[in-house]
Amino acid sequence: MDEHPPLTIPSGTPAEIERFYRSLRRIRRVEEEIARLYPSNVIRSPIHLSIGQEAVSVGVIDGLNPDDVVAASYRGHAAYLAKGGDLKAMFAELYGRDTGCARGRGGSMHLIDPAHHLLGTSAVVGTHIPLAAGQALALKREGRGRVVVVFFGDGATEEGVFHETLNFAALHRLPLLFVCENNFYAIHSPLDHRWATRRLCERVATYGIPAHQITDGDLLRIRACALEAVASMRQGSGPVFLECHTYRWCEHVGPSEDFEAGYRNRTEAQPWQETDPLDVMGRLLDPLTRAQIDQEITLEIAEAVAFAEASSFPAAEELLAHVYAP
Amino acid sequence: MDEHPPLTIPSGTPAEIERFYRSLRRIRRVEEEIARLYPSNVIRSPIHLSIGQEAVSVGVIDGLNPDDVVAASYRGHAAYLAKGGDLKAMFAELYGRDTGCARGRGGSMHLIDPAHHLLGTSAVVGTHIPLAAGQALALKREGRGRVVVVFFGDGATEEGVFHETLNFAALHRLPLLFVCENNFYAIHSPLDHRWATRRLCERVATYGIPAHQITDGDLLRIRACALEAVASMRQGSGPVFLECHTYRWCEHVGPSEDFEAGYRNRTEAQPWQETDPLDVMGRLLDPLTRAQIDQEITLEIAEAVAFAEASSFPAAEELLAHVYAP
Amino acid sequence: MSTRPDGMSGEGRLLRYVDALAEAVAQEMERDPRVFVFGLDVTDHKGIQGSTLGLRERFGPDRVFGTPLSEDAMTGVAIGAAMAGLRPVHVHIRNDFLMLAMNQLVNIAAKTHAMYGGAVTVPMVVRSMIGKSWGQGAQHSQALHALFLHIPGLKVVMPSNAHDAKGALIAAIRDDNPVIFIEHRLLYPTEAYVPEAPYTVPPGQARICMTGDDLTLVGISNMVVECLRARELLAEIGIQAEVIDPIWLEPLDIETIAASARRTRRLLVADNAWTRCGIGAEIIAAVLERAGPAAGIAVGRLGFAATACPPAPTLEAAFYPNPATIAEAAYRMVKPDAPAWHPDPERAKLAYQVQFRGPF
Amino acid sequence: MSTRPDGMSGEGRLLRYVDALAEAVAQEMERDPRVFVFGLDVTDHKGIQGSTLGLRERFGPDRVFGTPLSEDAMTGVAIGAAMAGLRPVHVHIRNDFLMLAMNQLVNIAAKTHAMYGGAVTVPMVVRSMIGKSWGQGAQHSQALHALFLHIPGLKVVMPSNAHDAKGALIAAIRDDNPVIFIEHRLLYPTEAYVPEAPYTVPPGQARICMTGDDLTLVGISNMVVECLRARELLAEIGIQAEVIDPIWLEPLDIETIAASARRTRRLLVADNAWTRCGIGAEIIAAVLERAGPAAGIAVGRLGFAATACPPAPTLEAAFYPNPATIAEAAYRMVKPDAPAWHPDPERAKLAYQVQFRGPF
Ligand SMILES: Cc1ncc(C[n+]2csc(CCOP(=O)(O)OP(=O)(O)O)c2C)c(N)n1
Ligand SMILES: Cc1ncc(C[n+]2csc(CCOP(=O)(O)OP(=O)(O)O)c2C)c(N)n1
Ligand SMILES: [Mg+2]
Ligand SMILES: [Mg+2]
Repeated sequence: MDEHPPLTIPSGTPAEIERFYRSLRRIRRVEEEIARLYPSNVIRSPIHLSIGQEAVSVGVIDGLNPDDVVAASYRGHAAYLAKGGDLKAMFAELYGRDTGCARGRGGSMHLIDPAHHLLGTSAVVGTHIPLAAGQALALKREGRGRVVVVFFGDGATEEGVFHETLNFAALHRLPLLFVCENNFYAIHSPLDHRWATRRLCERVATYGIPAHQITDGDLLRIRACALEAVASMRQGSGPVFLECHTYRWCEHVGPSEDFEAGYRNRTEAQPWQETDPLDVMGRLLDPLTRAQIDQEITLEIAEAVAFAEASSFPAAEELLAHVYAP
Repeated sequence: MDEHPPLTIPSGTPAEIERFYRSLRRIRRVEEEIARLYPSNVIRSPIHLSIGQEAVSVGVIDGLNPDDVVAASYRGHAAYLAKGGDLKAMFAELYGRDTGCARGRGGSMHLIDPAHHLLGTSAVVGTHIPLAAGQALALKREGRGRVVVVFFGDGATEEGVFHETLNFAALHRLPLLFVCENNFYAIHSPLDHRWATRRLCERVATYGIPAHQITDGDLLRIRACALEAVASMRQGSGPVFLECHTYRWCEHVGPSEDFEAGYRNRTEAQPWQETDPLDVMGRLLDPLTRAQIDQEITLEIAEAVAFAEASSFPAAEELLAHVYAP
Repeated sequence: MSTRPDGMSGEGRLLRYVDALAEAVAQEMERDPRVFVFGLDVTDHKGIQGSTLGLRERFGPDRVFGTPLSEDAMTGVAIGAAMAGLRPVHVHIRNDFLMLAMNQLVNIAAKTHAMYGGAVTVPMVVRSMIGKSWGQGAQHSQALHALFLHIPGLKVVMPSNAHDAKGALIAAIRDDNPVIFIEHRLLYPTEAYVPEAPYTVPPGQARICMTGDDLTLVGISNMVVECLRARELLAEIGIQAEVIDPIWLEPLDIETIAASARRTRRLLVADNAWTRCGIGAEIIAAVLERAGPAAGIAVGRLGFAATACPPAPTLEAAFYPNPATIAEAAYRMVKPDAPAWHPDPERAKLAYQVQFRGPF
Repeated sequence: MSTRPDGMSGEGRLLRYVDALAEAVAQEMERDPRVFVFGLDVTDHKGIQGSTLGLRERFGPDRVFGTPLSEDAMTGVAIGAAMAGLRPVHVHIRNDFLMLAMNQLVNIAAKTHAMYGGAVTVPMVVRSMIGKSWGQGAQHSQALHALFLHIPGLKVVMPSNAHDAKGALIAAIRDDNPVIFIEHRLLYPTEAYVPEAPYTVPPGQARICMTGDDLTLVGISNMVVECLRARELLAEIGIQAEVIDPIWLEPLDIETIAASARRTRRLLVADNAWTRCGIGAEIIAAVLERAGPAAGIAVGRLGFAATACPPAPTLEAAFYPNPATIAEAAYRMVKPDAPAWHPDPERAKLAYQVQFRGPF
């Protein structure tokens, strides 16, 4: 893995800091709650936690308008929540309930919230990248300056469809922001077993797509970069690419840590954990505000879990509903 | 289309010139014969002629050993012949005869000659590129310094599988020479309708693959470049990439010209036709040698056509042969 | 519209299949600005054998455009655009190339509506051509509808004539689900009466093309035409075949087929595809599950020989079912104990087969 | 080897399915240096649920290696290596991901031997896992063998027990054709007697697992186990089912199935897949084509509900066939006029279903 460069001191306004903290904390706490509940087997779906990676979603999405569109993968809880996705509907979905955002037919890997312009997340790596381009094509046609952001992992860039989409997006100057969350692993396979070189940004730039690499996980840097990209995309500049280094703290799938598994080392995580944007932001808040936010989040999560628990499972007779639209 | 740069004067030895001329002329004449025969409907297969593009195959393959492997596409007559593929078996295949190189089960788009290390050609664009990488993997394992060359068009580089293969080949340092025959069109669609930029070589280089662009169609330059690449590949340097600009004189599929169709202009062809390597080489030969070569080729083709005509069609009872290997 | 026994109105002009396709798309594009057409080669001077000619001039490059050679991503783009409210018609000149799009079609398009609990729809049409006897060999001659039929969430339609081509394409474009629309190249020049005004040939309704009491012949796509010719051959020796065109294979009007088979007690399906796990197997199993053994229905399937399509003409001729082999198989089912009968193969040929020689 | 009624030798040690897979590959790699194993995740500490663990240490990184996420190209690499004389075993943790490899499998692997007139062979094995009740939803739960069965040139095998897993995998590796080898995840911990020395369970031979006169039950993959449990439930009410495991679906031993169905006059196929154009349809059609209506065979199919697999447990339970639904369907076929019968659903559960809760 690359050396972890020193984090720049955030320079956001107090209101921004509070917003970022709230969003980061909410995502972290939701996933911690999922992890806590998981062993009890109430959640009937494999979970891919974003813990440690939240700042990418929060930083990028903060630069969007509510009616911009976000597409993400199975590791999509952070993007879903950062974009304003309904928390109750998310928990209910994890619980497989009829009130879930996909009515119990999706699970953790298939979250969706059309009201908040969240394209459904997908479990087959890379598949949502061209879908995002299709969305961007529609928004370009619409001509109201709306943009699409698509989040995907380092592994997804190995799929041919990623390259096909880059070319198409550049050719049509689509308002599409590609965000690669490079956490250096695909399941347990390290980057250097999969990438011939690390010159991804350089490669993307050959399509005429501006490509930026952010290696320090700095939320404000990510946000600034995304803001600038989105502004130019709204003017019709065409796609932009962001590679954000980040780090996954938990196992690939499931609720636990797995540093003991041997494929990676805890020391690798340390610099990321020491500069955790959630901590950084938290320390910049006054303790009272912080405590209040924390409490609100705790409450919201408890309500969402209660909502999920109180919701009923879809009726077995409804099994064949929604196969075909009427 | 790019400006056509002036052709450098060939500096090959007389023996080389003779060899190149013979190979170019043989391919040209074979395809002209195919074109001549085509309207009579004896050839039961769509044909994609290489006329105008022969120098790429001839130049690259001249740098190979007989036991090196060549993979090509449906536009593969030139590569097949340059590599030493059996001409009789080729004509018989075009005629759908049992003596064809694929026993009448392939057609023009599926030529093969295992004895001359020609991988079967394929009609689905790009599909043979990873196959060539599989071959190269086997040769690398074998460890005798053999290499694989894969020819493909500009259109093939738009398929995801091309990018996946580049990465894999670079990662495993496969002895694989990628040769893109960039003739500026995919069927009737010009490059700029399909490529966001023309920075293909730059893109390939980001995989750590040396990438060279040859824009003038100069056979000797192509050959020199291939020779150097192959030499380093034999030492284990890993893959090399060549983009050779070239021009297709006939229609995409079929025996005729199609400048009147409107999608391209005859003036575009002119510089290529004026610097046709076949002409260039021919002019460097003494007329007697040249006439003798021409005559030998005429004879060989006549024999091959006669062979095809005299061969019988596969028996209908053999329809289900070869579905599964025993 | 007046009704004829075959369910076609008999109104309108004589129109070729290819022109009916073009007309359907143009009318829908006129009606609904969300409809757009894209795919390799749709804007060149050949215009997918003429079926997309003129669209770009009429509707502009934003709504009619070619693409790079990137079937996988382009299918994803179609799905994404459909989810965003547009109505893409994605065109492929060969059905074979859809194998590059299988991941998007099977794992995304087919599942999106169900897997998000109905929250979104994917109103897209995937047009592709199949063929016969082109000498094109193994990779340019397949008809892979069975693969799509296996996957819930996709609809599949294979019209056999110009009338249905127009009506089914309009129905497909208006459908809120992904529709795999498969066109047989040899049908392109065939003519039928086609009403000028838009109309639909809706999903799930088979057509009884010709009635008969001795045997039920189900034809898929061009095999309807070949079955009709087989029926003529059979009629000459006193056998009356009922010919059914399912038109839509999903949703499939199995009741119409089952009712016919119950009556004739013989069911033969002629498909322009391999038979193993094909639509013929499906129709036979579905009919017999419904009818039970007491109905005493004899069954048979015809389709491609179980090998890659060979260009050698001797092999190619044996590869495909044709009116003669269909008639022979039908004869064997009706008269299992009679000596074999072989119709004159020359007379069995269809006009379109005799004429066709390219272009490719 | 002594023979038992179910055709297994009963010799060897009790071995888990997963270990039988690993042993088969290791023995073949030992025997034949051309064999190599690759695919995503084959070398990590989980080793495809244990089925590839230890191989890299034993045979080295040249013969056992992970790959980038590039299913399309990696499949082409396998084919190319096979054409060059190696014998790749390409491993996928999910059958669903093979949709990205369809072009290479359908348009190249399946056709190469035929389309080059026998000039080359493609001796490769594509291993992939299928599952049941994982809560994994639409894109991680499919069993798509029907798609491969439709394409001539591919062989398909789905062993239901450890004995066959080893023998069929060895047969697949030694086969000179592309073999799609599909393993049910829930079978991984199940044990059977497995001989230590290498042996093959060759293509085209079905096994009659249990005999019976009232009905022929054909199970695919894990459905064999569920059929055997259903057989026990049926036996309790006096119905004797014959249970057949085809093991290889292509080549398929249709004669064994047809002979059984002729005798029992009832044929029920339970598949772990969608039924439309599936192996159940194929078996039914093939048996009835052979047997004719005079044989009076009643037929039925069970499989996935025709929708994307839902994670909600209420829906998921209804999505899959299980011993109770199999037994009920069999009962209806044997006693069509009797009142409905429902076995106790708790008793119908299989041990492996009760226990399984992940990991994923
Ligand atoms: C096409 C496909 N291949 C393989 C898998 C199995 N798989 C699931 S997640 C994953 C790793 C993806 O890595 P990356 O894109 O870096 O995302 P991350 O999980 O690190 O966020 C793999 C290989 C899959 N889901 N889809
Ligand atoms: C996967 C696939 N898509 C589309 C086609 C139809 N097609 C045949 S040749 C061709 C153009 C290929 O262009 P290029 O790679 O530049 O090769 P060229 O024909 O110019 O030599 C296309 C689109 C195909 N055969 N395969
Ligand atoms: Mg990653
Ligand atoms: Mg080209």
